[in-house]
Order: sequence, then structure tokens, then C-alpha cells
Amino acid sequence: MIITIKYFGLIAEVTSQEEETIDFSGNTIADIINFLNSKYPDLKNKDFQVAQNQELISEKTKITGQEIALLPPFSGG
Amino acid sequence: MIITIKYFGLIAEVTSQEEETIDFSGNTIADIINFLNSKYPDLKNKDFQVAQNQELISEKTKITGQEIALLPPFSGG
Amino acid sequence: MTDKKPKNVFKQGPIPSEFIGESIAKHQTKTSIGAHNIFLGQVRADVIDGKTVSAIEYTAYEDMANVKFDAIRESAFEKFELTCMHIYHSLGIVNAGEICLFVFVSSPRRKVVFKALEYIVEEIKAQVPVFGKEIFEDDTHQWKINN
Amino acid sequence: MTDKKPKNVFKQGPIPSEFIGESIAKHQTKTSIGAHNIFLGQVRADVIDGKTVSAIEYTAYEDMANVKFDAIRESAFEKFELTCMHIYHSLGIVNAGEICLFVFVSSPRRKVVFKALEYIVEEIKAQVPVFGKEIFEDDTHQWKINN
Repeated sequence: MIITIKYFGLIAEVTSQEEETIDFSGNTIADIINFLNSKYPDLKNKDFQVAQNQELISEKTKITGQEIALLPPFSGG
Repeated sequence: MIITIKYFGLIAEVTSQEEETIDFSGNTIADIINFLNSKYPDLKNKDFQVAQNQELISEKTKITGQEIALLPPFSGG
Repeated sequence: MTDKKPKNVFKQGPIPSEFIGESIAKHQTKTSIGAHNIFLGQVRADVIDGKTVSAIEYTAYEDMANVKFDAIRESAFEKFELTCMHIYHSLGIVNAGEICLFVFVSSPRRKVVFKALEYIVEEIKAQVPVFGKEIFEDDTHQWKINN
Repeated sequence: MTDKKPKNVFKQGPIPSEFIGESIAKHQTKTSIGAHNIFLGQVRADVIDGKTVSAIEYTAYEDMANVKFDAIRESAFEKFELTCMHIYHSLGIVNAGEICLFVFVSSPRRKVVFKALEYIVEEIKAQVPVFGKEIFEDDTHQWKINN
């Protein structure tokens, strides 16, 4: 499954990029977090939420193959 | 005792003036209100507070001979 | 009451939107401020018994009003951690749609400005001897009463 | 989520005080309005470990943020009797003392605007994916976190 992953703020600093497209065979958001933790070991210490299709979701949520985003703590305003 | 009385808003309409100076021999604010009620019979139906020396006071307050003001309900802002 | 004469809060006529913009601009040198909160009172074209309000004419017991505004300002500075506070109120004619009250508070942090602004506006409505004459389009009028 | 694309809340760079003044002026034709309440977020020159913040650089997950802003707007209109509501947020560099957030609510009566404005600002802080990078005078930085 082809997934686009977006990174923001501090998380984009850790991954050194703002977006990447990967071919991924896992089922849940937890699977993809595990995969990203291996690829970017510094991610493990960071606080972030995950959005899929622009909605915040939990680790148990199934991947639907659309846009995933890793969002550090919000600091607007 | 010479007293300056100021009228505002609706009260100034009833008295047809914004200020007058009277020579008055009563003791309390109640006395002056009785006097003004006789002079301006339409005052009786009106809602107002009394200030003396720019402080709101009750009818029992003694007249100090300074500035008295009859204030209808506030409607600033 | 102190001997110092309180600041004059009143402005003749409506408060222009440009004046509000300029007040905001003046605060940009104060870099400890993180949050501003502004209240604006605007004259409504209320319809009362089929007649439309075209303007409010404001009068005030000015000396007492300025003392009261000053007391509200000091009380707000005591209650809330504010960097600045400004209050302006119109006197004379303010047409429907124009601004008659401008209250501006600033603080390092946001939570305090909401509480402070509401406190100040409610105090102004309750404590300050200002009187609004609602003038209808046919030149009749009625005296406004704050709720 | 509806199919209609949400309004874009973001503006590049700081929000000018003139823009705020002009927004106020535009509401003077709406003569059912009696009260406006405006919140402005301003960038603070905080001193952190001896270094002074000179600017915040804002980025956002823009599509999601605009959806969230839209949801906050709809929710506020449901909860409160508002005539108008406007939200603007900066993207990119906003220097200390400049304005990064402008929220503007208007209603016939005052009581509702205080509650509505605080609700909207708190929702923005909590729900909208915007990220502020605090840039120090020596060009180092840290990522801001809302409290």
C-alpha cells in the first residue's frame, strides 16, 4: 500500500523532511509508528499525535492508505 | 446653606434645567428629595439615584452643602 | 479619592476605527505582551414600537464618571495581571453602526485578559454615570437603560 | 466533513494593525450589532535561558487546520448568538511585538461575545495543528508548546 506521510515542526527536524511516500504492508497506525521509530530512532523520545485523512486517530486505527501526518504539540495563536 | 443641584438625562428633562443653586435649610438627602418632589411633581414617578460630592449616597445621608446630583439609570457603553 | 485629577475617558462623537488600529499599533513596542482583548460597544439601530433608532446622544456627569473610570481601572490592575488598560467612551451624538465604547486590555498571557475585560465592561455599565438618549428617525427619543 | 472547501484562515506574515482597523470599519454597516470582542495574540520577546525570542516562525498542516478552524467556527455559531465571526492566523515569520492571531466576534448583545471569544481562542489553541518555532536573537531556536 502506498502511503504519504507528512511531518511537521520538531518531527520534520527529526526526519529531515516534510513529506515522504512509502510502500507499506502493515495494518494499523501502531505498525507504521514502529516502522518509523526504526527508520528514525530519535522519534522515540518525541511527543506527537497522528492524523489520518486530517483526523486525529489512535494507534489501533486501521491504515486506509491515505495521508498520514505526524503532529508535534500544537502551538498556534 | 447654598447647594448646587445637577440634573442629568431624563431627570434634566423633568426639571427643564441641568443645574440650579438653592438656599436650603433641611438636614438630609430625604429632605431635599421631598423639596424637589414638590417643586417638580413629575419627579415622583422617576427612578433616580442621588450623588453627593460625586459619591452615591442613601436618603439618610446628611447634606454637607456641596454638589448634589440626581442621576437616572446609567446607560453607558 | 486622591488629589490627582483622573484621566479624561471621554471623546466627543464616535470612536473612529482608525483610532483603534493606531492604539493596537502603539502596543507593538511592548514585547512582554502576549495577548490583547478589545471590547467595542456599537450603537444598534433597534426597532422599538415600529420606530428605528438612528443615533444615541451620550451625556455624562463627567467629573464623577472620570473618578469612577479611574477607580475601575485601579481595581482591575489590582485584580488582574495586566500590562496596559485603556478606556474611551463617547459623548454627544453617535450614529447607529458607530462605536461608543472602546476598552483595551493587554497582558503577558491570555487567560487573564478575558476575565479582566468582562469585569471592566460590566463595571462601566453598572457604576459610571453616563446617559444615552436613543434618537429615532422621526426625531422623537427615549432614554436607554442598561440591562 | 462537507464537500465545500473551508475558508483559508492563514495570512503570510504578521497581521497588520491597519487590517484590524479596517475589519472593524467594515462592521459599521451591520447595525444589528451592539458588541464586538477582539482577541489578538502578539509574539512575546520571552527570555529563555538568557536568550531572547526575536520572532516566531509559524508552520501548519494547512488543510487540516482550515478544516478545524471551520469546525470551531460552526460550533461557535451553534453555541452562541453571533452575528459575525472572523479568524486570521499568521504563517511564516512574525517578529516580537507583531500580531499572529486575530479573532473577531460580534453580537447584538455583549454578554455572549465574552463567552464566545474565549471559547474560540481556547479551541484554536487546543485543536488546530499550527506549530510555532521560537527563534532567538543568536539564530538558535526551540519549538513552542501551548499551555
